[in-house]
Amino acid sequence: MIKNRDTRLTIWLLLPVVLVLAAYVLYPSMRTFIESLQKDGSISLGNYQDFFVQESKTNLEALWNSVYISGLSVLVSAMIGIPLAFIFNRYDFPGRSFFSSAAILPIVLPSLVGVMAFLFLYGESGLIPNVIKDLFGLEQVPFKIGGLSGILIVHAYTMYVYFYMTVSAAIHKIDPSLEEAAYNLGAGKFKVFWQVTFPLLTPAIVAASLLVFMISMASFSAPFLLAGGYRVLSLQIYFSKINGDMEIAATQSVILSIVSISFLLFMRWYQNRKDYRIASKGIGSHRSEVKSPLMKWAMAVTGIIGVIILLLPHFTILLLSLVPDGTWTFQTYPTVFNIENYRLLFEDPNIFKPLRNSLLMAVIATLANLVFGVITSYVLVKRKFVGKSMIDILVMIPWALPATVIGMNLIFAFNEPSVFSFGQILVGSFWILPLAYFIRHIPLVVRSTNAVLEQLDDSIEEAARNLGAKWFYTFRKVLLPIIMPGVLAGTLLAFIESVGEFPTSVLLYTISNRPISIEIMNQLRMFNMGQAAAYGMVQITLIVIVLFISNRFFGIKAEKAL
Amino acid sequence: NAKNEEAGVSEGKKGEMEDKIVVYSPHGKDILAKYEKQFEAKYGVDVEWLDMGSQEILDRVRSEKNNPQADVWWGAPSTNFNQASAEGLLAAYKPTYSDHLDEGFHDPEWYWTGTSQTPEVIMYNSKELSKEEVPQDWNELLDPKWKDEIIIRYPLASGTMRTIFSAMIYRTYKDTKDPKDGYEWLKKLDQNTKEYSANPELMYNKIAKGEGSLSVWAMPDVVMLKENKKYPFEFVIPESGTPVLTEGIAIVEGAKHPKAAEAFYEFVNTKEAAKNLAEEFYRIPTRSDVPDLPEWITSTEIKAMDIDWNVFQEKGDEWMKHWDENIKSGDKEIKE
Amino acid sequence: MASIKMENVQKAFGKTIAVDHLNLDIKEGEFFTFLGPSGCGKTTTLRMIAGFYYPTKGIVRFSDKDMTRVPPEKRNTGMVFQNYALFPHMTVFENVAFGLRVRKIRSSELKRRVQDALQKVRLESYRNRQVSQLSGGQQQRVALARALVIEPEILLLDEPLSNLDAKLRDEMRVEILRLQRDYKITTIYVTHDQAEALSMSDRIAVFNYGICHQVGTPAEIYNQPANDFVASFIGEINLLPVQVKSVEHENMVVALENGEQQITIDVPKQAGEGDSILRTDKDLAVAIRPEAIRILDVAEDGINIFKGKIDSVQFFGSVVNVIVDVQNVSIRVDVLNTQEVGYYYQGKDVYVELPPNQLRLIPVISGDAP
Amino acid sequence: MASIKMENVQKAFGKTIAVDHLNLDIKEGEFFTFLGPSGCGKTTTLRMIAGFYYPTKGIVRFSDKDMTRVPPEKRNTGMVFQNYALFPHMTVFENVAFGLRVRKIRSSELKRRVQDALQKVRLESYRNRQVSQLSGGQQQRVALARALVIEPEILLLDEPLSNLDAKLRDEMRVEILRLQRDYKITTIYVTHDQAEALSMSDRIAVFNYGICHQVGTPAEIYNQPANDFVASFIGEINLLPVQVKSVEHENMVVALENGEQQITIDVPKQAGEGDSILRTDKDLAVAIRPEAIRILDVAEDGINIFKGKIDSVQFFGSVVNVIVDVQNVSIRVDVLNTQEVGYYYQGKDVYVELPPNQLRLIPVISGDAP
Ligand SMILES: Nc1ncnc2c1ncn2[C@@H]1O[C@H](COP(=O)(O)OP(=O)(O)OP(=O)(O)O)[C@@H](O)[C@H]1O
Ligand SMILES: Nc1ncnc2c1ncn2[C@@H]1O[C@H](COP(=O)(O)OP(=O)(O)OP(=O)(O)O)[C@@H](O)[C@H]1O
Ligand SMILES: [Mg+2]
Ligand SMILES: [Mg+2]
Repeated sequence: MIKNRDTRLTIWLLLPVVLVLAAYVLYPSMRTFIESLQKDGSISLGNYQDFFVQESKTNLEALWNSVYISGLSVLVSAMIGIPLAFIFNRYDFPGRSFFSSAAILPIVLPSLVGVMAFLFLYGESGLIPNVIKDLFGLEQVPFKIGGLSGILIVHAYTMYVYFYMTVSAAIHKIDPSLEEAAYNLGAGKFKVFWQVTFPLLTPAIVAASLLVFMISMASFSAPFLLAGGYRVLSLQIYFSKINGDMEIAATQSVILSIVSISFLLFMRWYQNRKDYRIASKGIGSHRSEVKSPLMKWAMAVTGIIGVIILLLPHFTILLLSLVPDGTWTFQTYPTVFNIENYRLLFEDPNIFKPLRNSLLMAVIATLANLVFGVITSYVLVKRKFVGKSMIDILVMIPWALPATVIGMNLIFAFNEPSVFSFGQILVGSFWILPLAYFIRHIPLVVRSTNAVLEQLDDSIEEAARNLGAKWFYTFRKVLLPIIMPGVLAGTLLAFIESVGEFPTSVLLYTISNRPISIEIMNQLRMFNMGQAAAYGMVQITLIVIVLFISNRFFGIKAEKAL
Repeated sequence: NAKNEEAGVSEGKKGEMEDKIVVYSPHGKDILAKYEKQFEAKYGVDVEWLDMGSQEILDRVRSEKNNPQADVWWGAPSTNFNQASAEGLLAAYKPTYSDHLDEGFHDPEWYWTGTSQTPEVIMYNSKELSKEEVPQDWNELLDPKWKDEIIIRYPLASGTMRTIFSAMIYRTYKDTKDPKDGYEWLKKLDQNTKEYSANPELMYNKIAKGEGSLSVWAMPDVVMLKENKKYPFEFVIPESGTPVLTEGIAIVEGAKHPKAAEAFYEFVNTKEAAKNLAEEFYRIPTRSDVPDLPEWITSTEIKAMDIDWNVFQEKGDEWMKHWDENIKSGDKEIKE
Repeated sequence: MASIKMENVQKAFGKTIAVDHLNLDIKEGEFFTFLGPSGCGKTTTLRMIAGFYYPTKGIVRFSDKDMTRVPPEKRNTGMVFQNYALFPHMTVFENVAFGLRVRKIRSSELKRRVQDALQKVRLESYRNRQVSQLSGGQQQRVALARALVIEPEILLLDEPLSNLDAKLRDEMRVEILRLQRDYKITTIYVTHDQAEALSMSDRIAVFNYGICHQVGTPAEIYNQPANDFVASFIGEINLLPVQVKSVEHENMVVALENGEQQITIDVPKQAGEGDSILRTDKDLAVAIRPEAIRILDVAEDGINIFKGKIDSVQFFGSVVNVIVDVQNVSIRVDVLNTQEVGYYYQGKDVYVELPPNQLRLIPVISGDAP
Repeated sequence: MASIKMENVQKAFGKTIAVDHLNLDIKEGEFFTFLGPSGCGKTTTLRMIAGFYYPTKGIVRFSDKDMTRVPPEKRNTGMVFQNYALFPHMTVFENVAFGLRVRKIRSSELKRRVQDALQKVRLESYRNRQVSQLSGGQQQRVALARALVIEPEILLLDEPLSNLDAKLRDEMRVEILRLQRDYKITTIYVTHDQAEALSMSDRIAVFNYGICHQVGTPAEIYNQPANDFVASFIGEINLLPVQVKSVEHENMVVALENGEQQITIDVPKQAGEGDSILRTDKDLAVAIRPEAIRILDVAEDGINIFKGKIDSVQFFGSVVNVIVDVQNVSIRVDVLNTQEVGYYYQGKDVYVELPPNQLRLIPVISGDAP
């Protein structure tokens, strides 16, 4: 007999959460794991043995490279994201609020064209190196990206945003009197930063590092396009699969997942080792006084230059989309500009189908994320039950697994009927992609909801119940309206990422649900760089419109999501 | 009489045909859209297609085995089809034009038939190199003077490149039954190679802009780039002979629209279609009865390498794996 | 209006027992206060009454109905939270109307009642403000109105004033009392501020470490503390550990632990009370309020007059606090800040008189705390 | 140790002027308190001394050295923040050692000094705890030790006790005073609690709306408030608006505004003070502390004795607060809680005596607030 109503309610709420996680996170992962144990028709650890003792050590090399790149990506992203967060949150200068929103623009860059844009920008025959070469009359291009450096730069560009967002949020939460106390004790700026501010940001930095590490481990487009020969685990998985070695692909996936999850656990342990809770008792925080006007303008100029650099890839895509195919082949700079690509694009009667598909699937997935995220987060934050940390880890797993692996998991799990798919074969159907998007963005929405819920005082809920409101009424009329802005920020981010999603899409799309990113890839495959770019521009515009509307009319800021 | 034959087929089956057909093909939007329109006009059957790389198609057909989405798989090297039929992914179908296909252009059990041939060639940037300088045969590529001039598409994901590399090994393997010499050859090529590009587009770009000046690639693509996209590319057909890939078409096992699939199968390889493909899309037909082929086909003299494709299929993965794990210098891209 | 009865209630959180052996009987319409230091179980008890916690053992009754396991939304109590817990996304009006909306009150009546409640707390003109635009005191009044408008049978207030400054507290205290009297609701008030408790309550329960030490009117609690904890928690008090020397009919004589002074105490009139305290196995102490002690410039005749030296004089506004050292025993004496205050200065020799009728012998339990 | 001088200091935030026309002269080793209601500019002033704000106008001097624009880390002041601002990622020891580390003190000496400071605040045994594992009072002592260990010339305390409960406050107050005396540091203490200010300070500055109304010793501020704001902010006081009737050599007669009672006031001995107040254009009021008023059961002979009726009796522990209605003027009287208290009950007819020497005529400025 269940002791009381509250426990019963917790169980009712927990039930769907556990079911969904078990069906769409745990079960597919287990299927992959089981697959990895198959060798020559029998169950064994042979595949793992092969992985490690293989003569040529390619797998180990790939594993090492993945970890190495991910580590470096964390470092580089942190070095960009943290200072930017400081500049935009600590100092007031003209245009600050615009720049701080612009700083999240890298997330609207479509993945494939985005990487191509980088090559056109910074590659050996890219615009920037050649402009510099021609301006200064150099013999050689001064620099170029490719291989490792290319991957790193692309990672840094797209992933610093995570540092930027988490650290910005943390900076806001730091009680300024802590820094003042340090000044008062005689510490200079430098000391105060390194000994007080920076350590206090640890939880935020840990969270961002975790994210960036896991995303880099899983990163696909960048190594795929930039380093054909540089071995990383996510590509190995892809190639093993392409080669038809499903068991090996599964083994590699499991190992990659283990590395990511270990890192996740390590980071949690590290963060819990010390106490960073700021024991502030609600003293109004105040901004430090603004210093010299010179500083102010220096900041503004840095900000402007930063934003220009951030926007260069977007401009490059725009540029590419305006250059008709076949007019920028051997030429260093493009010479012909027109809207031919757009004309070709819009002549196609099917042009809007991928757009519609992407939007529709993103909306479905994001709605599911919203509902699931709010319930899960509520249960995790506000309810007590055994096995909470298990649920917590399950929620994080979709981030710890590379998108490719998630795609594979889904294939293994749902290319035959199962109870979780209501007896349907999902692979090859429309629903598989929304499902994949949903799974991939579970952690994002749950995390951002957790953040608001944790700040919400329990007594608000109690007050409502004391006034006679039942739980559901309270939830609907009190909790939801209060947390909605924060929740929607996370949801918006999930939506944006769903619209441009590539790595799982490429494994799972079908005719009926072909999304934008696949359309772009196919244009690329047919060497229609210009049309691919034009399509990319369409995608960027779409996302920017969504961002603008949600910011302008609903006051939701995606940059506040983490 | 071929025309009548075909008309007969179409008329005879029209009534029972399903109203939809799904085609997987790497041929790209231009070709697919064109044939979609023609086929729809003729039969009133809705054509849906997905274009993706041939290797990816194989992969996908495999993962959809329990719930096939595709009816027709149009376009892929015969090795891919052999692999697929070995895994039971294809359905056998003997087309009406079977008489006009030479021996090597179809599966003995008719799991696939050839639609076009693709000779592999040495491709170069005609702005950087003159016709005289360019290596005339495979072995000349190993000359140290081409160091860092060669840019190659990363072979693992590319049927074309797999074929070329396998052929290089096969040249000695067929006699010695030992891939060692071939591996040696590839190692030398690797030393001259500047970069392995992730996708063809990148390779074209780099060669066009002169980051490198040489590559090996499929002839129809080179011609197409040169003619349609105005790239400064030319090609040389290696003197000692070159592997000629057969691209084919097949019906997927368990297809949901088998009748329409058969109609489409026939439709894209009629004489007219083959001629059109040759003229517009630079594909060399497999049918021996296509008249009035364009000049670039008739005038080019291709010396086909004699290849046992079964060996390729059997050994190919192993060779490529060896190349990937032991020959390719891992630090190639990190060097810069 | 309802009476509240708690019968042998216990509440444990895992191993910590937050409240134990609690028996309370709160009358209809009473203003009842829980007083005690931080962590003593006041909030826990209040929350058991509100229904946010269920007791581990024991029974909670409202007007003799067993409410032990009734969920909070069915108890019809009105609660004002320490941090007010106003709904930040609603206006003042909506906040107050919430409880009525839940009860599906007709719109016209709802308006009338909200209006009425806002008027009672003097916030009519703020009805359309967002709650974040109100000052602390105003927010508190909204919280009060919100709790009162549903006409609860029981009003629960959890340290509602602890966030306010002294001036505002005074005002709010008056306000709360006025409203409680107006609505005549059984009210439980939680506080750790003894002045607040003494000035507002009909009766007070003093808690420590989950145990209720004494229940009584303010004057009882203040003048007849049950033990040294209650004595020292409520107001300043001089506690002198003693040993009983002799017991006579009307008074007894005790000796300070330094053995030098002997103090005479009137035995309380209630029969037997003096005895029961002698039968306890606890240590004993003599308690006397600082304001009950007289300071004399010169020795006078009488009992319990001791010679001492002024150790320090502290000025607290209306009261001046003089610490007199009587042979190494510090005795605190409060005198009103009138003209004579200037006469007391550090080092001055004085005599203190401890009137026997103001002295009480009480058990010492401080060592017993868990 | 240093003296502090603020010369005509003003601080504006945009358009709000938080502090204006401030002149202060704080002596070496003094315990100086800023007292005032919320938002009156206390913190702002303190922060200008600490160097976190620069004054808009005026000069801040430490021992005659102009410090107006010196950055905070070069001022050698020790500050205890209202919320303590302990570094959550450091242990108690590291928190206290921080200031010494910054000063590059040798490790052995650093250890000794931290040890010493922790001993002074009685926290030696807690040195390796994380600060989040300490109670509020302990945290405050860490904050104190951290500020003291650097041997600052000036100690700044911004409402350090406002988060603690009454009991703990009392203890901490004693602690702070003891430490201040030990270290003999010029100390500025910010509070809005008047009892705290009166009991601890050598001198007090009373603020309101950015203006310093009075500077003086606790007794001066309490007994001779400069105006009605100071009078009513510090302790309870009866303020009766009056009009001056006649002025004689040693006393004057004023009339209450209801015109019925006439009150006689002793004129302060300081020459001229009585005059200056008559020359002000402000309204005037008579002020008398509740504890200075005597309640008489029967009419006695004497001046300023009025008949009234007891309106309410409130019990505050050591003090009982009796409101007497004298012809619609409420007069508050405080009496000590001794045996006689039972004599006062609501409705009883009594007489109140306002001793002329305890009455003060002060200007009324309440209407002037911005
Ligand atoms: N949910 C809980 N889980 C575990 N222990 C709890 C819980 N709530 C309270 N306690 C413990 O029970 C004891 C009593 O807590 P309670 O909140 O009732 O104290 P309080 O008297 O209200 O104190 P305060 O004046 O600080 O609010 C404390 O020791 C506290 O740590
Ligand atoms: N950084 C600031 N920007 C704008 N106005 C400010 C700032 N700091 C203080 N003020 C204003 O200056 C006035 C004085 O503030 P201050 O913090 O000094 O008050 P306080 O006396 O310390 O009050 P409290 O007791 O509430 O802490 C207030 O009206 C406040 O709103
Ligand atoms: Mg409490
Ligand atoms: Mg302040």
